[in-house]
Amino acid sequence: MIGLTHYLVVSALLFGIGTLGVLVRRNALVVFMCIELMLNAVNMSFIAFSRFRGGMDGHVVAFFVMAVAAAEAAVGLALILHLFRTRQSLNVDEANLMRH
Amino acid sequence: MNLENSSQFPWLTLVTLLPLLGALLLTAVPRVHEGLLKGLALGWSLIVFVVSLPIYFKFDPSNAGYQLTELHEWIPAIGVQYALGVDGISLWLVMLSTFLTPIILLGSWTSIETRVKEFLICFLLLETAMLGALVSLDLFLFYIFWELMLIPMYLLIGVWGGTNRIAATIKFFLMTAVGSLLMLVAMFYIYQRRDGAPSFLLQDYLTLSLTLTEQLYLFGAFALAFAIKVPMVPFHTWLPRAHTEAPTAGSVVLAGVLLKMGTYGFVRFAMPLFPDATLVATPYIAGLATVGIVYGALLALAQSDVKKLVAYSSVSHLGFVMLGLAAMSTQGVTGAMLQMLNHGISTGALFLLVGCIYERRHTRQIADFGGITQVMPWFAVMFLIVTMSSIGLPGTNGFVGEFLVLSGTFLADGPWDLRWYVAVAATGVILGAFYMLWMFQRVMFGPLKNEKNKKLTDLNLREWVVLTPLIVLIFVMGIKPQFIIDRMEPSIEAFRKVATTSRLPADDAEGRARIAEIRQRKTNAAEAK
Amino acid sequence: MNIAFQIEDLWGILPAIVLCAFGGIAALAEVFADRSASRSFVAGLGGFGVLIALGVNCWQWAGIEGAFSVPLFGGALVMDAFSTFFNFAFLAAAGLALLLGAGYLRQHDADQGEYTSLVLFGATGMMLMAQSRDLIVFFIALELMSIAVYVLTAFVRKSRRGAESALKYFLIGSFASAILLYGAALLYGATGTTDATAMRPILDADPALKSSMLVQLGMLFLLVGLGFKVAMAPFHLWTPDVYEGAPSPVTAFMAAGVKAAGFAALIRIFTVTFGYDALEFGDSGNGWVGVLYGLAIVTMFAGNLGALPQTNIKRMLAYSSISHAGYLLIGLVASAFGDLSNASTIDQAVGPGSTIALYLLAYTFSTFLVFGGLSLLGKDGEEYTNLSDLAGLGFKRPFVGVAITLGLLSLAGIPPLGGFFAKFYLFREAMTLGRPELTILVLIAAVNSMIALYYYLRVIVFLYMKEPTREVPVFESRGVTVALALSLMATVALGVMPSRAVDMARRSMASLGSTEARAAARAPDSTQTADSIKAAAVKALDGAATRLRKAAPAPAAE
Amino acid sequence: MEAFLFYLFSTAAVLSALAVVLPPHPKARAPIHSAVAMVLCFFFVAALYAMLSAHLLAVLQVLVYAGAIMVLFTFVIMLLNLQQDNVDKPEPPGFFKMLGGLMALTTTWGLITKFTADEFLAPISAQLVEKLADPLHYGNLQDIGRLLFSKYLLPFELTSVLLLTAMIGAVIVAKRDPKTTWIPEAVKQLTYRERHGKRVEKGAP
Repeated sequence: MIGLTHYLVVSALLFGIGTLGVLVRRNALVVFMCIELMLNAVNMSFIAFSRFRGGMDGHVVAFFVMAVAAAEAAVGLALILHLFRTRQSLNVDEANLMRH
Repeated sequence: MNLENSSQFPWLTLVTLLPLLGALLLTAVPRVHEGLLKGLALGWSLIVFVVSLPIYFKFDPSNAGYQLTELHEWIPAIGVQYALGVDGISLWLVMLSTFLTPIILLGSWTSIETRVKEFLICFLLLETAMLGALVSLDLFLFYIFWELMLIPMYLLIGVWGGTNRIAATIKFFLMTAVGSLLMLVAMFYIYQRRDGAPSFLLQDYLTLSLTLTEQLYLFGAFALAFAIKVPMVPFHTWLPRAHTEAPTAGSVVLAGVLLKMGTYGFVRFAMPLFPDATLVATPYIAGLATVGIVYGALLALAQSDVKKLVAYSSVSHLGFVMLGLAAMSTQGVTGAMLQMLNHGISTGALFLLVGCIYERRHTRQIADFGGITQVMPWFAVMFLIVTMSSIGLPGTNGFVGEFLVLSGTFLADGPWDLRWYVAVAATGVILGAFYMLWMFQRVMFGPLKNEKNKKLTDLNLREWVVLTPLIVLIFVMGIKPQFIIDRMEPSIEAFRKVATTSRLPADDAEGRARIAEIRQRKTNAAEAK
Repeated sequence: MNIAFQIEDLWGILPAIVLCAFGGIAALAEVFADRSASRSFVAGLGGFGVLIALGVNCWQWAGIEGAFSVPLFGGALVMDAFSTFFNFAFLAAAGLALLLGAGYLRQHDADQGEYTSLVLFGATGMMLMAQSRDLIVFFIALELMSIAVYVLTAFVRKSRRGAESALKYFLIGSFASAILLYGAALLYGATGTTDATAMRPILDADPALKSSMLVQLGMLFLLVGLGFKVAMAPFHLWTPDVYEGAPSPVTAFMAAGVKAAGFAALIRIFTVTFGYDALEFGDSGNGWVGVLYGLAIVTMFAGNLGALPQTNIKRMLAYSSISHAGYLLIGLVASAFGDLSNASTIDQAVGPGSTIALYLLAYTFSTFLVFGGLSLLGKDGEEYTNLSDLAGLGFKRPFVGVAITLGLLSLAGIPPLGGFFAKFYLFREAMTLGRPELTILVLIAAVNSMIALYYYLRVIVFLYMKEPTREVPVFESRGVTVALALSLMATVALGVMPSRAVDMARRSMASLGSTEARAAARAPDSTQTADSIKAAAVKALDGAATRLRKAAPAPAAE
Repeated sequence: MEAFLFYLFSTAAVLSALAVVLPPHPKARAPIHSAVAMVLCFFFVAALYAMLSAHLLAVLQVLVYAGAIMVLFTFVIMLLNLQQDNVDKPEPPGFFKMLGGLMALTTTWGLITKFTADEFLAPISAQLVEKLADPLHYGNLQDIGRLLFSKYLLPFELTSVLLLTAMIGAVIVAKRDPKTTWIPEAVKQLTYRERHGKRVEKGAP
């Protein structure tokens, strides 16, 4: 029988893979995709909790998260476009006008 | 002592805030009118001095408590109050500050050539801060003024100073601020240990009973802040650098008033707040003071720069003040108080004189001078008088202070025997005479070798006006110091009473045993005789 | 199923609504207004909006003078003295950012209208963050604020650094949001609700649940997510780059507003929702105070030591902002020794909690003083913020020099400025509890203040004591002058006459755990509570007219 | 059957997620490969949503995420004409990269061990339901819509403000400043070809 734990583990895996991507990849677009992956993992746990608790609040939350993700995507991609125009590279580490 | 708002005219607030008002006034004057700016600042500081005179006249010499007090709620939520007042100890320092300010302004009339407006504003701000720190009776208020003193002084050295001014001013600021932050934490600690309605009033803490361990830590925090300011060896390293880099005005105010804040802090706060810790720490304070006296004198001996020499002599002189305070005898403390005033006047005058010659020659190296008496006879006379005062020749103010400190410490009937310290400190007096006279001889006498020195002109009218009041005071205080001592004495007695009465809590057996053991020494010594 | 939307409830978020509306109007005005005239017109419009919102906020403050709170929208939001107090900080930040922006954008050749509307939208998000109790509303408000600030960071299109730092900020910010949401998901799983206040009774009723890994992980993720937002070490690495790259007015808005909003949320969620016992040391609690304690120390040192070698002022101020987050955490740790919603320990919690509010207010004005001055240096997308660029500025532009100096001294905690009093008050409240742990923490903070003095002073050295090495364009702007004058007055006033601000801060904290809020939280669905909410809302909002302040019980703080 | 589908979809989702982050082949490191893997992942996640009876969200996942958001991504990738050599040069992982990877892996491992521990869900086990009481009315548009417009009306309205802000922001940031900004290579080529009326060899200016 597939229970809540199974879904939570999948969600944790997706979340972890997303975190991994954010921390190791350097291409801004890919990093951003990984963040979307993390949001999906969050949605998955919301929906799973919702399903096994019998309520539907989690669904609404997931809906809002999608809306927020869309808003983030619009701004984020615009920023990526903007950066590429000024510098022609998306490597986050190459963004080196500022010293550490 | 019950503090209340004596319902008369708020003289202290007026005197404290007048310079600030003057500074605001100056901001409105365009910077091109330099003469107007200088005149205005000088006039204003004279007004402040005149306004401060009523404090002296209204002061009741027989009253040991705070006078002309003002008390207002300020931040009731945490018990901060606006409490001002003077007693016999702070009265003289207030007078000294208001007296020195116009003299300094006139003294640096020509030496400040750039950014005159900012200089004057800084200076008046500094005066407000100094006066505020001297008259505030609330720990919070005191801390505010205490820290506020740093900023104008920091700018005075950093903007108008010599070549290495930035390193010197940062060192000055950091060392003093570091000390005071620890003091702040200590203030919170006693605040938190006190029962009853929240209050930062100083007098509410003069009955606070703390265990010896607590007292020692807290005294350490307070003493560190003040010892850096005094400065006591080994916290003195900022002073010579600050003095050498500061403009004349900065040096004079530093030596004249700011350093007194350290010793004043000991008298007003550190010692009365933690009497038992003071008792335990007495040999250490006296020891550091003695080391300071001798070490400062020895270093002064080795200096080739006149100003640096005077700076190290300050370390030495303030050692006497601390020694007198450590003795805790009436004579010793009186001497220390007098020595504070003397040092303010004579060292201030010395720095002014050094400034005079620096303005003419743009050097302060002893080796560059020699035979100055031949071209500047009056200058030499003035210099001699001030040198004598600094050495402590009888008839000048320096003598009274040093003598009282040494004799008071020697004859002190406290539990600690400080006679050996006096013996060592006395060598400081001899060394002092030696380095001052040697310097005087090298600068003033001998052949007039250097071509540039031949064209030097003697004191001009402005310099006469600046120096004369100081010279007069040197003699007045040397010959007839009684009018000062009279006003001090009741407050000094009150201070001694508070600072020598043990306030350990009943359950601090360990601390009580330690104090008892120390007190026992005296009886033991008496019996041995 | 209750309809949680009542028209009366809108009164409770009126300041946010006003700002939001003016944000929209400003965006429209930019489109329709005449191109040349639009700039000053739109900025003025935004300023007008902030003033109206400020007026509304004052009116609400007068109405809720008693220490109680009004739940709105079925408890998803709340209006209490706490949120109203923070609204003052947000409105100040927004207004000052608009004032600074006017001249800055002209100098850097950027549009005015969108700037205005983004600042207003961002401030709307901040206000709603401080008001929200439902984690979802909180999240959306957070995103509203964040997205506005991301865009503002990249607002000057000629600036390459702006583009870079905006993208960095965006990626880190979204990452943090995702982490925060994961925490919310776990807490939702544990309690079946996203309303943080409704979680409290559920958790209180079941200690096993409260100490379960599910809840603990949820709290951890929430803390980490918020830690990124308020630049808490070790989640602070993005701060210097972003602060340096963003336009100075935006950096100030970010440093002041975002940090205040983050801390408001931290206080509301971490202390009231989970209760102070969740934060308490030792066996009774879950050791979160220990974590915050450690974070406070790490954050202070990371900020102050990081600032020491910086040669760019904005980077330096970024590190300084990190260190201030550390000081603020002391307030949070200290307030954990009491419980705001427990009558017997509320006094212990109100004092330390109120230090955070006061500190943030003082920090807002000091920050704007410094960044306001800095924003004058630059042209066409290039900012001149190296230390050496400031050389001689103190005499070239005396007022700007004084403003920057006083701002820095206030940040350094030198009396008699607001920053000093805030720090003094913070240390005082922490020490007054008489706990040795807190004494140690305060000592560490004092040591940190000493370190900080050094790098603040260095800027003043350049302002007044060095000669300029290269020509730096410094423009004149009336807006900046006004902003600096206002911040200056506020900074000095907070230092010299802080009494009223202290009272307000204490009242705002006292309102966090007030009775009405708890009654509503216990039974959010009952009609009886709905009526009482309505009644309370009307009562509170009528306050100004009906002189409620006389009838209401005396504020707990006094 | 349920278990089989779950394992199928979840394995596929996790594998495709891995493909986003760590492409199976070094040549597949261009963002477009990640994007494709991402779309796949979203589909599998949508399937899992459907298994959780979240029908509306399953549809939205495909429509909004896979449909809109990922199309936006792809569009940007195409617009920027990102070549593989332009980004993510294969280089030995640096210290911070390895540290970050390690942190992510430990976090994941920690989460999974916690989640699979028996006592993890114990405190809420009483509230968990295995079978839905009213499966027909669970997760459909009508009920979610009702929730949205009653209990969650305020966040719903707020979301509209959020989207408005994002829209204004995106317009502002993406607006082209003709003097200073760079024109994509593809556009340049287009104008060149138009101007000269002839085919441009690959690699020609």
